[in-house]
Amino acid sequence: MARVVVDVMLKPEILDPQGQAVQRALPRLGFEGIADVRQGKRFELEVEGPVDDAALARIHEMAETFLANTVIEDFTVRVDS
Amino acid sequence: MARVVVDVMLKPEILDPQGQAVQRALPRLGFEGIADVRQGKRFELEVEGPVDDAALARIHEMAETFLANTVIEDFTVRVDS
Amino acid sequence: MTLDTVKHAAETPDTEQPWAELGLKQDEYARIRAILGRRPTGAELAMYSVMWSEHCSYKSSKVHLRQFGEKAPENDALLVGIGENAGVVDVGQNYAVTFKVESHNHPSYIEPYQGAATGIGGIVRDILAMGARPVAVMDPLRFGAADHPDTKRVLPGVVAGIGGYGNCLGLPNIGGEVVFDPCYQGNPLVNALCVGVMKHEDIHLAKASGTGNKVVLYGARTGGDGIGGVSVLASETFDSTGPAKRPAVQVGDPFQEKLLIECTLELFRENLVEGIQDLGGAGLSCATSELASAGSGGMRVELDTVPLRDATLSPEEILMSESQERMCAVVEPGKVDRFLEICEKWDVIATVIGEVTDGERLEIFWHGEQIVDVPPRTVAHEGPVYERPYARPEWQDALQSDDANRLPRPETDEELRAQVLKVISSPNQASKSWITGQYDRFVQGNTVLAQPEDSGMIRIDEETGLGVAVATDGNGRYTKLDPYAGARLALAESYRNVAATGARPLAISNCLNFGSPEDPGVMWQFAEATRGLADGCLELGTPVTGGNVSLYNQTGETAIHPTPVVAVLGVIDDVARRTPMAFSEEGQLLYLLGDTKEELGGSAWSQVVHDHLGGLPPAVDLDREKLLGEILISASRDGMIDAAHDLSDGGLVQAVAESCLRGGKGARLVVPDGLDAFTFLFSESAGRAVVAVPRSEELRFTDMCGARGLPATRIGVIDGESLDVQGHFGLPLAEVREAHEATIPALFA
Amino acid sequence: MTARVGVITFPGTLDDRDTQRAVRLAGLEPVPLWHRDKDLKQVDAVVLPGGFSYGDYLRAGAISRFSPVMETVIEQAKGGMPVLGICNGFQVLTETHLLPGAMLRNNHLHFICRDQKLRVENADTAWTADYAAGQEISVPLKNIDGRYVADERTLDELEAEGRVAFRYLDGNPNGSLRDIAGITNAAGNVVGLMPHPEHAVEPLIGTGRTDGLGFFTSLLKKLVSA
Ligand SMILES: Nc1ncnc2c1ncn2[C@@H]1O[C@H](COP(=O)(O)OP(=O)(O)O)[C@@H](O)[C@H]1O
Ligand SMILES: [Mg+2]
Repeated sequence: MARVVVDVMLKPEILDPQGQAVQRALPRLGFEGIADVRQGKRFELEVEGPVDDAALARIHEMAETFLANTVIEDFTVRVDS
Repeated sequence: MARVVVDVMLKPEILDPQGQAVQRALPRLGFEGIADVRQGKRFELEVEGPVDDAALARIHEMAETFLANTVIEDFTVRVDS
Repeated sequence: MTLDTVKHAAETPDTEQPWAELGLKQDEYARIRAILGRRPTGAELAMYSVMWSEHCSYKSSKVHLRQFGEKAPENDALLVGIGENAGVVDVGQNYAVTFKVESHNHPSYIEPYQGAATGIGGIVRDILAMGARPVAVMDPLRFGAADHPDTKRVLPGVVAGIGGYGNCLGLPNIGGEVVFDPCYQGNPLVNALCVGVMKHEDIHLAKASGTGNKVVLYGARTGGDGIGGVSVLASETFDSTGPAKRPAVQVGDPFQEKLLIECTLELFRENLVEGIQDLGGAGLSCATSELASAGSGGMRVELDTVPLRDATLSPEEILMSESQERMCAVVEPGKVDRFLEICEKWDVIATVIGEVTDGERLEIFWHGEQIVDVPPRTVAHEGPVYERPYARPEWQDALQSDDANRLPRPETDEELRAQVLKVISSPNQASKSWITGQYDRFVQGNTVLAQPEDSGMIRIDEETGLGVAVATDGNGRYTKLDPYAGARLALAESYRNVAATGARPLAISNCLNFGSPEDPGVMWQFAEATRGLADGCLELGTPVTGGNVSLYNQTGETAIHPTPVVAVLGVIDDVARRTPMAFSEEGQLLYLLGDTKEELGGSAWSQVVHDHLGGLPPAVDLDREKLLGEILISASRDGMIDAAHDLSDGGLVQAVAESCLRGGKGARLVVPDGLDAFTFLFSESAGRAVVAVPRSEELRFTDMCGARGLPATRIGVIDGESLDVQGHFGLPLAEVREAHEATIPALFA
Repeated sequence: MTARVGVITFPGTLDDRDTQRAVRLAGLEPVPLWHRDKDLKQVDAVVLPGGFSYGDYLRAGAISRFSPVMETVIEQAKGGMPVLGICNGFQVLTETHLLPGAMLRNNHLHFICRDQKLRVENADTAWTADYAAGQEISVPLKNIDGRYVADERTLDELEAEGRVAFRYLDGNPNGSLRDIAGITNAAGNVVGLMPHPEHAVEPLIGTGRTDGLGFFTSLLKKLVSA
């Protein structure tokens, strides 16, 4: 079965408290040199049947209407290799 | 600045109710043919300086000790192209 | 492009400005020009436009809200009245309590989770700004039809948002409302209430005084949140290549807010704060102009010192940003170091952004150049005031003559029984525990009562047991039938709920949710409701201490039901004397207090069984409410009753069912002489409560009611495992529970 | 001399003041501890209270685990000092690996707040000696990340060694494996659980039960008799 990955991240202009909390903690843990951290979601979908353009278009629609909240989030869809 | 992505997913044997909730909802929304959904986290790190082996090793350590809890989660580190 | 400085504005009087896009009317723009004696700069225009918006200036509602002051009852308990972030009430033992309701309706429709979450965040900062520790929240909610697909999107998101934010702040959620009606389909109402406690000497006000005192901004960095229309302005006056997209939705960070609370309370404890204001709607524009306006001098702000999350923000956008979790304090110069130290302790970013001047102007600079020079009062407190035309809608008469008392009633006991089950299982009457179970009601360890009790009750002093109780109520159906009476019914119900738990009602806050003020019919509803509420508060002797107005809740031409939500705060000297609602002791006698008439207009029964809204709402007699309240309070204090539950929508059968379920005990009811079973069970006459009286107290209790002239009718006894109406039907408690508790999870889980 | 019990405040801790009250009601002396201080002020025991430290933003307890105070707590816990982690505190203890396993989002994905029935499975720990093994108690439960998980081997080991300290009764509220509500380390000095004993210490308040007081009186007995 093929795997399609949908990554959902907050839009750049939206506050990301989770990423900020991680970033602020890093120096205390001894990790320097990370200028910014953003935290998002990763969905791994196991797709039955061929992952052709039609299937990807459907997953794109699914991401747009359901997996991501496009008021505040962006997403990308890609086939996992 | 270079971006490194750390993906953190629950280990396969751990129940993932979030992924399951998504999967269960899909047919109701008219999306068929998705056999399984897993939901995890994606971290985007903006790295100052060069992303060489040393930097990646540090990030790997950061993922192992901090970004992921390896009792329940697996992770991957990769440079975003 | 060049910065639009004050100097530049004076030199270029004919520059076109986007006042209309910013929501200003032509005469308002002209007035700004007249005030300034020149055209406003972009930054000034931005400030005036948000501060003169309906939301911030109350321009349509102000003329009506004045009554709350004019008709305010004599009341020694009021320490701070309308006009501050929230009113403050003396509850004795040197404690003061502040509480307020606000709306976050529209944002919660766009993005339910974040809209509701930031609604909690905003009201909590208002309470904090008064000097108080927030101790509880409540959430009066209204949604569209329970079975509408969009309600499945909105309700779970709103509930998760309120829980997500409030739980993370450590504030117990002690009550609220959940009402469904198709009229709220495109305009859900998400109102949020917060209660805070302080000592008298800790009261803080939003004003900037003392020349040379520093203005400190602390909390989250400023980002492009909620700027909306102001980006228009930024793109007009600035390089239009900047990032065009500014999110209209704000994302809350409850962790940051929790730090802000603890940090601010520590600043108060060390007496480091002269004046303080939270940043909510209109952000820095609001905070700086309100602080300066209420103080004695002027203020100078270096806007480029504001810590940013997004370096591309223009000065206009910084002024407008509604980034959450920020506060602004006025601090004596000698105390600034300590102030910053405490902020550092709590990982809170703090920056001196300006100072109080001896002038009378609010002056804002951007990298040394002046971009704002205004009299702050004209921005903050002297905005436009409208006397909007209002008129009783034509349909009002027809609506009122469509009498609900003429609707067909059940003809057999079988039918009566079925209708009882139908009403108590309908979404509006069903148990909301699936929702309230997502809220922490135990945190802080002072919760005496929480939902589903009649009011939430919080202990505020561990030694003496001093406590406060708060209830919120509003019935849009009643208010639609008669706005004047509807507002008074909301007040009466909330008052009754507080008294039912044994607390003495002291003060009122409210959130007035209406349609468009530009519709004369809506404006009439608003005028009538405010008049009703103001008159009612005078009659009950409970002053309005503050509140909020939310207008334009309508979709196209269709407005929501007029929905004034009324919150009543009461005090109880010792929470050990509180009266819960549960029927828990077999053999105790049930008494119905008050008169039951045939009043079904706007009732739950008429909605559930006939999908009908018409006629007149129940009559309100506030003297009677007061008397009922006195009886309930005395009975609680003197230990004469073990349970009390007020009667409201759904009538007696609803109340008895709830009290039985809460205590896990059944009841045997007898229809009193002179009433038919249907009216007895379903009428919604106001001014009533049902109480459980231990047999040993019966005489004392009935004597007291008799002596004070309150009808008290013995209607049955706590008994067994079913809800029986003698001679009519019996309902096993298990069946009642299933009917009452299964509905909401079935719809939303 | 009464025993001193440290109560740690991390940024975002919520139940610190409530825990101090519970400690006081049990006749012990509460000592506030701050996450940035390594110094434990010579306390005899430590409680990690509930809340949302660092907003629970990465994982519950993940960031707090690295705070300076925890360095000392870990050291002293290994040396036998009684440590109790409640809710978020339990999550911190699993993140530090003082206790095995991990805590995940509830299986129904919602925050849940309710009165929860438990069975005390192990009455020999520093925090449970005042209960009888098998005793049923009710204390509030309130969390969104309360699902206890560990691999089968660890679970079997916990069972075999009697280290399952508390089990949920009348319905598993969150999908925790084997209905586990709380566990102890092998020595019995480090205990973690999701439900909140500190919110069940006064009649009238909360659920009106006082079933949680035993945690603190257990500790008092242990410390005073020691
Ligand atoms: N419906 C109302 N009843 C009484 N007072 C009100 C009402 N609406 C607003 N107010 C009062 O008007 C003042 C300004 O309200 P608002 O701008 O919402 O305050 P804030 O910005 O502090 O939230 C406050 O003191 C508020 O309590
Ligand atoms: Mg305010």
